[in-house]
Amino acid sequence: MGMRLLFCHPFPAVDPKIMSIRIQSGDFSIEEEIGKMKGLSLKIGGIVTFLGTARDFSKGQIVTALSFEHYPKMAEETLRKIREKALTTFDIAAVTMIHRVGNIQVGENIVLIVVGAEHRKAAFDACSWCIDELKKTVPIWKREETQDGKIWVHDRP
Amino acid sequence: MGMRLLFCHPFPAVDPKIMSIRIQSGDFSIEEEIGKMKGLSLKIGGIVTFLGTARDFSKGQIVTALSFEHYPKMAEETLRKIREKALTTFDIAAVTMIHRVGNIQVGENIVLIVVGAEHRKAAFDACSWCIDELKKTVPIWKREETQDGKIWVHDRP
Amino acid sequence: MNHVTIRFFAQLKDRAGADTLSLDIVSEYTLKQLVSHLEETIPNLKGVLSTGNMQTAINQEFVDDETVIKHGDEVAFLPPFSGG
Amino acid sequence: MNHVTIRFFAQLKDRAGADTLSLDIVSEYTLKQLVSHLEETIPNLKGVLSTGNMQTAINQEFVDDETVIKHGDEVAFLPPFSGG
Repeated sequence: MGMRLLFCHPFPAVDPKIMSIRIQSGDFSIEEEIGKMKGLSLKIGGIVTFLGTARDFSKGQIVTALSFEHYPKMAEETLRKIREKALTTFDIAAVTMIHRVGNIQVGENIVLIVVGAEHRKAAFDACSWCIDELKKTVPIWKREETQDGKIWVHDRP
Repeated sequence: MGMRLLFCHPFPAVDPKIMSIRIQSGDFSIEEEIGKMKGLSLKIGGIVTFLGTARDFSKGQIVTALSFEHYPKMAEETLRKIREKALTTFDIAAVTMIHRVGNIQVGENIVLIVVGAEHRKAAFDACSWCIDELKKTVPIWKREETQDGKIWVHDRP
Repeated sequence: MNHVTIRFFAQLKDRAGADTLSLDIVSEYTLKQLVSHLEETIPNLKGVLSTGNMQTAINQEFVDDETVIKHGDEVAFLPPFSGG
Repeated sequence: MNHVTIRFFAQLKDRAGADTLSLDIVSEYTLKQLVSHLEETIPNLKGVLSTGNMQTAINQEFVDDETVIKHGDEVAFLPPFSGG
Protein backbone atom coordinates (compact mmCIF):
# COMPACT_ATOMS: atom_id res chain seq x y z
CA MET A 1 0.00 0.00 0.00
CA GLY A 2 2.64 2.46 1.09
CA MET A 3 4.73 1.48 -1.92
CA ARG A 4 1.92 2.13 -4.38
CA LEU A 5 1.53 5.69 -3.16
CA LEU A 6 5.05 6.39 -4.33
CA PHE A 7 3.80 5.95 -7.88
CA CYS A 8 0.81 8.26 -7.52
CA HIS A 9 1.10 11.58 -9.36
CA PRO A 10 -2.19 13.46 -8.90
CA PHE A 11 -0.66 16.58 -10.55
CA PRO A 12 1.84 15.31 -13.08
CA ALA A 13 4.31 17.88 -14.36
CA VAL A 14 3.49 18.81 -17.96
CA ASP A 15 6.40 18.00 -20.21
CA PRO A 16 6.89 21.15 -22.32
CA LYS A 17 7.97 18.93 -25.23
CA ILE A 18 4.47 17.52 -25.61
CA MET A 19 2.74 20.90 -25.70
CA SER A 20 1.48 21.93 -29.09
CA ILE A 21 2.16 25.68 -28.62
CA ARG A 22 5.72 26.59 -27.70
CA ILE A 23 8.19 29.44 -27.77
CA GLN A 24 11.64 28.12 -27.02
CA SER A 25 15.30 28.94 -27.55
CA GLY A 26 16.38 25.44 -28.57
CA ASP A 27 15.75 23.70 -31.87
CA PHE A 28 12.79 21.40 -32.48
CA SER A 29 12.46 18.07 -34.27
CA ILE A 30 9.94 18.03 -37.13
CA GLU A 31 9.80 14.23 -37.10
CA GLU A 32 9.06 14.23 -33.37
CA GLU A 33 6.27 16.81 -33.69
CA ILE A 34 4.69 14.91 -36.58
CA GLY A 35 5.03 11.67 -34.63
CA LYS A 36 3.21 13.18 -31.64
CA MET A 37 0.43 14.41 -33.91
CA LYS A 38 0.04 11.02 -35.58
CA GLY A 39 -0.27 9.51 -32.11
CA LEU A 40 -3.33 11.70 -31.44
CA SER A 41 -5.60 10.17 -34.06
CA LEU A 42 -5.57 7.51 -36.74
CA LYS A 43 -8.16 9.60 -38.59
CA ILE A 44 -5.37 11.95 -39.73
CA GLY A 45 -4.53 11.15 -43.34
CA GLY A 46 -2.66 14.29 -44.35
CA ILE A 47 -0.14 16.41 -42.46
CA VAL A 48 1.04 19.72 -43.88
CA THR A 49 3.98 21.47 -42.29
CA PHE A 50 5.53 24.88 -42.78
CA LEU A 51 9.15 25.30 -41.70
CA GLY A 52 10.68 28.77 -41.69
CA THR A 53 14.47 28.82 -41.81
CA ALA A 54 17.09 31.56 -41.53
CA ARG A 55 18.12 32.78 -44.98
CA ASP A 56 21.51 34.31 -45.69
CA PHE A 57 20.17 37.50 -47.22
CA SER A 58 17.34 39.97 -46.71
CA LYS A 59 16.41 43.02 -48.78
CA GLY A 60 19.69 42.88 -50.68
CA GLN A 61 21.84 42.58 -47.56
CA ILE A 62 23.90 39.57 -46.52
CA VAL A 63 22.69 38.32 -43.16
CA THR A 64 25.22 36.58 -40.95
CA ALA A 65 22.97 35.78 -37.98
CA LEU A 66 19.53 36.43 -36.53
CA SER A 67 18.04 36.97 -33.15
CA PHE A 68 14.39 36.86 -32.08
CA GLU A 69 12.74 38.47 -29.08
CA HIS A 70 9.16 37.94 -27.87
CA TYR A 71 6.70 39.36 -25.36
CA PRO A 72 6.37 36.43 -22.96
CA LYS A 73 2.84 35.28 -22.12
CA MET A 74 1.25 37.52 -24.79
CA ALA A 75 3.12 35.73 -27.60
CA GLU A 76 2.14 32.27 -26.32
CA GLU A 77 -1.45 33.42 -25.72
CA THR A 78 -1.70 34.80 -29.26
CA LEU A 79 -0.37 31.55 -30.70
CA ARG A 80 -2.97 29.69 -28.65
CA LYS A 81 -5.74 31.91 -30.09
CA ILE A 82 -4.54 31.30 -33.65
CA ARG A 83 -4.56 27.55 -32.98
CA GLU A 84 -8.09 27.62 -31.53
CA LYS A 85 -9.38 29.75 -34.41
CA ALA A 86 -7.80 27.40 -36.96
CA LEU A 87 -9.34 24.33 -35.28
CA THR A 88 -12.83 25.87 -35.45
CA THR A 89 -12.48 27.51 -38.90
CA PHE A 90 -10.97 24.65 -40.89
CA ASP A 91 -11.89 20.95 -41.07
CA ILE A 92 -8.69 19.86 -39.35
CA ALA A 93 -7.81 17.61 -36.43
CA ALA A 94 -4.67 19.08 -34.88
CA VAL A 95 -2.32 22.10 -34.94
CA THR A 96 1.19 22.48 -33.52
CA MET A 97 3.01 25.84 -33.54
CA ILE A 98 6.58 26.35 -32.36
CA HIS A 99 8.70 29.52 -32.64
CA ARG A 100 12.30 29.84 -31.54
CA VAL A 101 13.71 32.93 -29.86
CA GLY A 102 17.26 34.05 -29.04
CA ASN A 103 20.20 33.71 -31.40
CA ILE A 104 19.74 31.74 -34.60
CA GLN A 105 22.40 30.95 -37.18
CA VAL A 106 21.89 31.06 -40.95
CA GLY A 107 20.31 27.81 -42.13
CA GLU A 108 18.77 27.01 -38.75
CA ASN A 109 15.08 26.45 -38.05
CA ILE A 110 12.99 29.41 -36.86
CA VAL A 111 9.34 28.42 -36.89
CA LEU A 112 7.30 25.25 -37.38
CA ILE A 113 3.58 24.87 -38.06
CA VAL A 114 2.15 21.36 -38.31
CA VAL A 115 -1.48 20.78 -39.29
CA GLY A 116 -3.13 17.36 -39.42
CA ALA A 117 -6.44 16.67 -41.13
CA GLU A 118 -8.49 13.88 -42.63
CA HIS A 119 -8.14 15.48 -46.04
CA ARG A 120 -5.27 17.51 -47.41
CA LYS A 121 -7.03 20.62 -48.77
CA ALA A 122 -8.07 21.80 -45.30
CA ALA A 123 -4.59 21.06 -43.94
CA PHE A 124 -2.93 23.21 -46.64
CA ASP A 125 -5.38 26.08 -46.13
CA ALA A 126 -5.08 26.02 -42.34
CA CYS A 127 -1.27 25.76 -42.32
CA SER A 128 -0.94 28.69 -44.71
CA TRP A 129 -3.45 30.72 -42.66
CA CYS A 130 -1.65 29.96 -39.37
CA ILE A 131 1.74 31.21 -40.56
CA ASP A 132 0.13 34.35 -42.05
CA GLU A 133 -1.63 35.06 -38.75
CA LEU A 134 1.52 34.34 -36.76
CA LYS A 135 3.46 36.92 -38.75
CA LYS A 136 0.70 39.51 -38.41
CA THR A 137 -0.38 39.10 -34.81
CA VAL A 138 2.23 37.42 -32.58
CA PRO A 139 4.50 39.81 -30.65
CA ILE A 140 7.85 38.48 -31.87
CA TRP A 141 10.62 40.62 -33.35
CA LYS A 142 13.54 39.73 -35.57
CA ARG A 143 16.95 41.38 -35.48
CA GLU A 144 19.30 40.74 -38.39
CA GLU A 145 23.08 40.99 -38.27
CA THR A 146 24.35 42.50 -41.51
CA GLN A 147 27.44 44.46 -42.49
CA ASP A 148 25.55 47.58 -41.32
CA GLY A 149 25.29 46.13 -37.81
CA LYS A 150 22.41 44.64 -35.89
CA ILE A 151 19.12 45.92 -37.23
CA TRP A 152 15.57 45.23 -36.05
CA VAL A 153 13.75 44.30 -39.22
CA HIS A 154 11.12 47.06 -39.21
CA ASP A 155 13.56 49.78 -38.16
CA ARG A 156 15.24 50.15 -41.56
CA PRO A 157 15.27 53.58 -43.12
CA MET B 1 50.14 7.52 -60.28
CA GLY B 2 48.79 3.97 -60.06
CA MET B 3 47.55 4.68 -56.57
CA ARG B 4 45.63 7.79 -57.65
CA LEU B 5 43.72 5.83 -60.25
CA LEU B 6 42.25 3.75 -57.45
CA PHE B 7 40.42 6.86 -56.26
CA CYS B 8 39.06 7.78 -59.67
CA HIS B 9 35.33 7.19 -60.10
CA PRO B 10 34.34 8.47 -63.54
CA PHE B 11 30.86 6.96 -63.06
CA PRO B 12 30.18 7.22 -59.34
CA ALA B 13 27.27 5.18 -58.02
CA VAL B 14 24.35 7.44 -57.18
CA ASP B 15 23.23 6.99 -53.60
CA PRO B 16 19.45 6.47 -53.88
CA LYS B 17 19.01 8.24 -50.53
CA ILE B 18 20.12 11.56 -51.98
CA MET B 19 17.83 11.42 -54.98
CA SER B 20 14.90 13.80 -54.83
CA ILE B 21 12.47 11.46 -56.66
CA ARG B 22 12.02 8.02 -55.15
CA ILE B 23 9.67 5.08 -55.02
CA GLN B 24 10.73 2.75 -52.25
CA SER B 25 9.35 0.07 -49.94
CA GLY B 26 11.02 1.34 -46.77
CA ASP B 27 10.07 4.36 -44.69
CA PHE B 28 11.63 7.80 -45.17
CA SER B 29 12.84 10.42 -42.71
CA ILE B 30 11.19 13.83 -43.10
CA GLU B 31 13.95 15.50 -41.08
CA GLU B 32 16.59 13.95 -43.32
CA GLU B 33 14.85 15.05 -46.54
CA ILE B 34 14.42 18.60 -45.22
CA GLY B 35 18.03 18.62 -44.09
CA LYS B 36 19.23 17.64 -47.57
CA MET B 37 17.09 20.37 -49.12
CA LYS B 38 18.42 23.02 -46.72
CA GLY B 39 21.91 21.93 -47.70
CA LEU B 40 21.18 22.82 -51.34
CA SER B 41 20.73 26.56 -50.84
CA LEU B 42 20.80 29.13 -48.07
CA LYS B 43 18.34 31.15 -50.14
CA ILE B 44 15.54 28.81 -49.04
CA GLY B 45 13.53 30.55 -46.33
CA GLY B 46 10.36 28.46 -46.33
CA ILE B 47 9.86 24.72 -46.66
CA VAL B 48 6.37 23.27 -47.04
CA THR B 49 5.86 19.53 -46.71
CA PHE B 50 2.91 17.27 -47.32
CA LEU B 51 2.94 13.91 -45.57
CA GLY B 52 0.27 11.35 -46.46
CA THR B 53 -0.28 8.69 -43.82
CA ALA B 54 -2.35 5.49 -43.68
CA ARG B 55 -5.72 6.17 -42.04
CA ASP B 56 -7.70 3.51 -40.23
CA PHE B 57 -10.89 3.95 -42.25
CA SER B 58 -11.98 4.67 -45.80
CA LYS B 59 -15.48 5.24 -47.16
CA GLY B 60 -17.08 3.98 -43.97
CA GLN B 61 -14.95 0.81 -43.76
CA ILE B 62 -12.33 0.03 -41.13
CA VAL B 63 -8.97 -0.43 -42.84
CA THR B 64 -6.50 -2.76 -41.15
CA ALA B 65 -3.62 -2.47 -43.62
CA LEU B 66 -2.69 -1.08 -47.03
CA SER B 67 -0.57 -2.12 -49.92
CA PHE B 68 0.67 -0.06 -52.87
CA GLU B 69 1.77 -1.24 -56.30
CA HIS B 70 3.40 0.87 -59.02
CA TYR B 71 4.40 0.63 -62.67
CA PRO B 72 8.19 0.76 -62.40
CA LYS B 73 9.99 3.32 -64.59
CA MET B 74 6.73 5.00 -65.67
CA ALA B 75 5.88 5.97 -62.08
CA GLU B 76 9.34 7.42 -61.43
CA GLU B 77 9.33 9.16 -64.81
CA THR B 78 5.94 10.75 -64.12
CA LEU B 79 7.13 11.96 -60.71
CA ARG B 80 10.17 13.46 -62.43
CA LYS B 81 7.92 15.31 -64.90
CA ILE B 82 5.77 16.70 -62.08
CA ARG B 83 8.90 17.91 -60.31
CA GLU B 84 10.25 19.60 -63.46
CA LYS B 85 6.90 21.24 -64.20
CA ALA B 86 6.65 22.51 -60.61
CA LEU B 87 10.17 23.96 -60.76
CA THR B 88 9.37 25.91 -63.93
CA THR B 89 5.78 26.91 -63.01
CA PHE B 90 6.29 28.13 -59.45
CA ASP B 91 8.90 30.43 -57.95
CA ILE B 92 10.51 27.65 -55.92
CA ALA B 93 14.03 26.34 -55.42
CA ALA B 94 13.68 22.59 -54.79
CA VAL B 95 11.21 19.69 -54.82
CA THR B 96 11.50 16.23 -53.27
CA MET B 97 8.87 13.53 -53.88
CA ILE B 98 8.90 10.10 -52.27
CA HIS B 99 6.21 7.41 -52.44
CA ARG B 100 6.30 4.09 -50.64
CA VAL B 101 5.08 0.83 -52.19
CA GLY B 102 4.43 -2.62 -50.74
CA ASN B 103 2.72 -3.29 -47.42
CA ILE B 104 1.98 -0.34 -45.16
CA GLN B 105 0.45 -0.48 -41.69
CA VAL B 106 -2.16 1.94 -40.37
CA GLY B 107 -0.46 5.10 -39.08
CA GLU B 108 2.62 4.65 -41.27
CA ASN B 109 3.93 7.15 -43.83
CA ILE B 110 2.87 6.73 -47.47
CA VAL B 111 3.98 9.78 -49.41
CA LEU B 112 6.15 12.84 -48.82
CA ILE B 113 6.38 16.04 -50.85
CA VAL B 114 8.90 18.69 -49.77
CA VAL B 115 9.06 22.07 -51.49
CA GLY B 116 11.60 24.76 -50.66
CA ALA B 117 11.32 28.38 -51.76
CA GLU B 118 12.52 31.85 -50.92
CA HIS B 119 8.97 32.82 -50.00
CA ARG B 120 6.25 30.68 -48.51
CA LYS B 121 3.30 31.40 -50.82
CA ALA B 122 4.95 29.70 -53.81
CA ALA B 123 6.01 26.77 -51.62
CA PHE B 124 2.43 26.18 -50.43
CA ASP B 125 1.00 26.45 -53.96
CA ALA B 126 3.62 24.14 -55.47
CA CYS B 127 3.39 21.52 -52.71
CA SER B 128 -0.39 21.38 -53.01
CA TRP B 129 -0.15 21.18 -56.82
CA CYS B 130 2.45 18.38 -56.69
CA ILE B 131 0.34 16.08 -54.51
CA ASP B 132 -2.75 16.75 -56.66
CA GLU B 133 -0.77 15.87 -59.80
CA LEU B 134 0.75 12.81 -58.16
CA LYS B 135 -2.69 11.46 -57.32
CA LYS B 136 -3.99 12.16 -60.83
CA THR B 137 -1.09 11.09 -63.02
CA VAL B 138 1.34 8.69 -61.33
CA PRO B 139 0.69 4.96 -61.99
CA ILE B 140 0.41 3.82 -58.37
CA TRP B 141 -2.46 1.75 -56.99
CA LYS B 142 -3.69 1.28 -53.45
CA ARG B 143 -5.20 -1.90 -52.06
CA GLU B 144 -7.02 -1.68 -48.74
CA GLU B 145 -7.56 -4.56 -46.33
CA THR B 146 -11.03 -4.30 -44.81
CA GLN B 147 -13.46 -6.81 -43.30
CA ASP B 148 -14.66 -7.42 -46.89
CA GLY B 149 -11.19 -8.58 -47.89
CA LYS B 150 -8.46 -6.95 -49.93
CA ILE B 151 -9.91 -4.39 -52.28
CA TRP B 152 -8.20 -2.21 -54.90
CA VAL B 153 -9.50 1.26 -54.16
CA HIS B 154 -11.17 1.95 -57.51
CA ASP B 155 -12.68 -1.53 -57.82
CA ARG B 156 -15.50 -1.01 -55.31
CA PRO B 157 -19.05 -1.62 -56.49
CA MET C 1 5.14 -11.90 -86.32
CA ASN C 2 4.90 -9.10 -83.73
CA HIS C 3 5.99 -10.00 -80.24
CA VAL C 4 4.42 -7.82 -77.53
CA THR C 5 4.43 -7.81 -73.76
CA ILE C 6 1.17 -7.04 -71.95
CA ARG C 7 1.23 -5.72 -68.39
CA PHE C 8 -1.68 -5.71 -65.97
CA PHE C 9 -1.83 -3.78 -62.70
CA ALA C 10 -3.96 -3.74 -59.55
CA GLN C 11 -7.46 -5.24 -60.08
CA LEU C 12 -6.58 -6.12 -63.70
CA LYS C 13 -3.74 -8.31 -62.51
CA ASP C 14 -6.14 -10.16 -60.19
CA ARG C 15 -8.70 -10.58 -62.99
CA ALA C 16 -6.19 -11.68 -65.62
CA GLY C 17 -4.48 -13.97 -63.13
CA ALA C 18 -1.10 -12.66 -64.30
CA ASP C 19 0.85 -9.44 -64.24
CA THR C 20 2.60 -10.06 -67.55
CA LEU C 21 1.57 -11.79 -70.78
CA SER C 22 3.81 -12.51 -73.75
CA LEU C 23 1.88 -12.43 -76.98
CA ASP C 24 2.72 -13.10 -80.62
CA ILE C 25 0.43 -11.22 -82.99
CA VAL C 26 0.27 -12.34 -86.63
CA SER C 27 -1.45 -9.31 -88.17
CA GLU C 28 -0.93 -5.62 -87.47
CA TYR C 29 -3.21 -4.73 -84.55
CA THR C 30 -4.36 -1.35 -83.36
CA LEU C 31 -4.71 -1.01 -79.60
CA LYS C 32 -8.48 -1.30 -80.03
CA GLN C 33 -8.09 -4.62 -81.83
CA LEU C 34 -5.67 -5.88 -79.18
CA VAL C 35 -8.22 -5.00 -76.48
CA SER C 36 -10.95 -6.99 -78.30
CA HIS C 37 -8.57 -9.91 -78.69
CA LEU C 38 -7.67 -9.90 -74.96
CA GLU C 39 -11.29 -9.51 -73.81
CA GLU C 40 -12.23 -12.55 -75.94
CA THR C 41 -9.27 -14.64 -74.83
CA ILE C 42 -9.53 -13.88 -71.10
CA PRO C 43 -13.20 -14.05 -70.03
CA ASN C 44 -12.48 -12.28 -66.71
CA LEU C 45 -11.41 -9.18 -68.60
CA LYS C 46 -14.59 -9.00 -70.70
CA GLY C 47 -15.87 -5.38 -70.76
CA VAL C 48 -13.13 -4.29 -68.38
CA LEU C 49 -10.26 -3.19 -70.63
CA SER C 50 -12.59 -1.24 -72.91
CA THR C 51 -14.19 0.90 -70.14
CA GLY C 52 -13.75 4.64 -70.34
CA ASN C 53 -11.73 5.05 -67.15
CA MET C 54 -8.98 2.64 -68.26
CA GLN C 55 -5.77 4.23 -69.59
CA THR C 56 -3.22 2.51 -71.75
CA ALA C 57 0.48 3.14 -72.14
CA ILE C 58 2.81 1.77 -74.78
CA ASN C 59 6.43 1.76 -73.68
CA GLN C 60 5.45 3.97 -70.71
CA GLU C 61 3.74 6.64 -72.82
CA PHE C 62 -0.02 7.14 -72.87
CA VAL C 63 -1.63 6.18 -76.20
CA ASP C 64 -5.11 6.14 -77.74
CA ASP C 65 -7.23 3.37 -79.29
CA GLU C 66 -5.97 3.81 -82.85
CA THR C 67 -2.29 3.41 -82.02
CA VAL C 68 -0.73 0.54 -83.97
CA ILE C 69 1.11 -2.06 -81.89
CA LYS C 70 4.67 -2.67 -83.05
CA HIS C 71 7.07 -5.54 -82.54
CA GLY C 72 8.69 -5.38 -79.09
CA ASP C 73 6.11 -3.01 -77.60
CA GLU C 74 5.20 -3.14 -73.92
CA VAL C 75 1.46 -2.48 -73.62
CA ALA C 76 0.31 -1.60 -70.10
CA PHE C 77 -3.32 -1.42 -68.99
CA LEU C 78 -3.66 1.10 -66.17
CA PRO C 79 -6.78 1.24 -63.98
CA PRO C 80 -7.53 4.61 -62.32
CA PHE C 81 -4.59 5.61 -60.11
CA SER C 82 -4.93 5.71 -56.35
CA GLY C 83 -1.51 6.71 -55.09
CA GLY C 84 -0.82 9.38 -52.49
CA MET D 1 -0.72 57.27 -6.92
CA ASN D 2 -0.90 54.81 -9.85
CA HIS D 3 2.03 52.49 -10.19
CA VAL D 4 2.51 51.19 -13.76
CA THR D 5 5.12 49.07 -15.51
CA ILE D 6 6.18 50.07 -19.03
CA ARG D 7 7.69 47.49 -21.37
CA PHE D 8 9.68 48.21 -24.50
CA PHE D 9 10.56 45.69 -27.19
CA ALA D 10 12.95 45.45 -30.15
CA GLN D 11 14.04 48.86 -31.46
CA LEU D 12 12.10 50.64 -28.69
CA LYS D 13 14.15 48.86 -26.06
CA ASP D 14 17.35 50.06 -27.77
CA ARG D 15 16.00 53.62 -28.00
CA ALA D 16 14.69 53.74 -24.45
CA GLY D 17 17.85 52.13 -23.16
CA ALA D 18 15.74 49.81 -21.01
CA ASP D 19 13.23 47.01 -21.50
CA THR D 20 11.21 47.87 -18.40
CA LEU D 21 10.34 51.13 -16.66
CA SER D 22 8.54 51.47 -13.32
CA LEU D 23 6.48 54.65 -13.18
CA ASP D 24 4.34 56.37 -10.57
CA ILE D 25 1.66 58.54 -12.11
CA VAL D 26 -0.03 61.15 -9.92
CA SER D 27 -3.07 61.95 -12.06
CA GLU D 28 -5.30 59.63 -14.08
CA TYR D 29 -3.64 59.26 -17.51
CA THR D 30 -5.13 58.00 -20.73
CA LEU D 31 -2.73 55.99 -22.89
CA LYS D 32 -2.38 59.07 -25.14
CA GLN D 33 -1.28 61.19 -22.18
CA LEU D 34 1.15 58.49 -21.03
CA VAL D 35 2.68 58.45 -24.53
CA SER D 36 3.16 62.26 -24.47
CA HIS D 37 4.72 62.00 -21.02
CA LEU D 38 7.16 59.28 -22.12
CA GLU D 39 8.09 61.06 -25.35
CA GLU D 40 8.92 64.21 -23.34
CA THR D 41 10.83 62.34 -20.64
CA ILE D 42 12.90 60.13 -22.97
CA PRO D 43 14.18 62.24 -25.92
CA ASN D 44 15.11 59.11 -27.93
CA LEU D 45 11.45 58.11 -28.05
CA LYS D 46 10.24 61.50 -29.37
CA GLY D 47 7.79 60.92 -32.23
CA VAL D 48 8.32 57.16 -32.06
CA LEU D 49 5.66 55.89 -29.65
CA SER D 50 2.95 58.00 -31.31
CA THR D 51 3.52 56.72 -34.86
CA GLY D 52 0.65 54.93 -36.55
CA ASN D 53 2.34 51.54 -36.86
CA MET D 54 2.96 51.20 -33.11
CA GLN D 55 0.56 48.98 -31.17
CA THR D 56 0.01 49.10 -27.45
CA ALA D 57 -1.14 46.40 -25.07
CA ILE D 58 -2.24 46.78 -21.47
CA ASN D 59 -1.91 43.57 -19.49
CA GLN D 60 -1.33 41.70 -22.77
CA GLU D 61 -4.49 42.96 -24.46
CA PHE D 62 -4.45 45.47 -27.32
CA VAL D 63 -5.87 48.88 -26.33
CA ASP D 64 -6.51 52.23 -28.01
CA ASP D 65 -5.37 55.78 -27.23
CA GLU D 66 -8.26 56.68 -24.96
CA THR D 67 -7.84 53.76 -22.56
CA VAL D 68 -7.30 54.93 -19.00
CA ILE D 69 -4.22 53.55 -17.24
CA LYS D 70 -4.98 51.91 -13.91
CA HIS D 71 -2.85 51.11 -10.87
CA GLY D 72 -0.81 47.96 -11.43
CA ASP D 73 -1.16 47.98 -15.23
CA GLU D 74 1.57 46.65 -17.50
CA VAL D 75 1.75 48.88 -20.58
CA ALA D 76 3.68 47.38 -23.49
CA PHE D 77 4.72 49.26 -26.63
CA LEU D 78 4.90 46.89 -29.55
CA PRO D 79 6.67 47.82 -32.81
CA PRO D 80 5.48 46.04 -35.97
CA PHE D 81 5.94 42.29 -35.51
CA SER D 82 8.52 40.37 -37.53
CA GLY D 83 8.28 36.80 -36.32
CA GLY D 84 8.04 33.75 -38.55
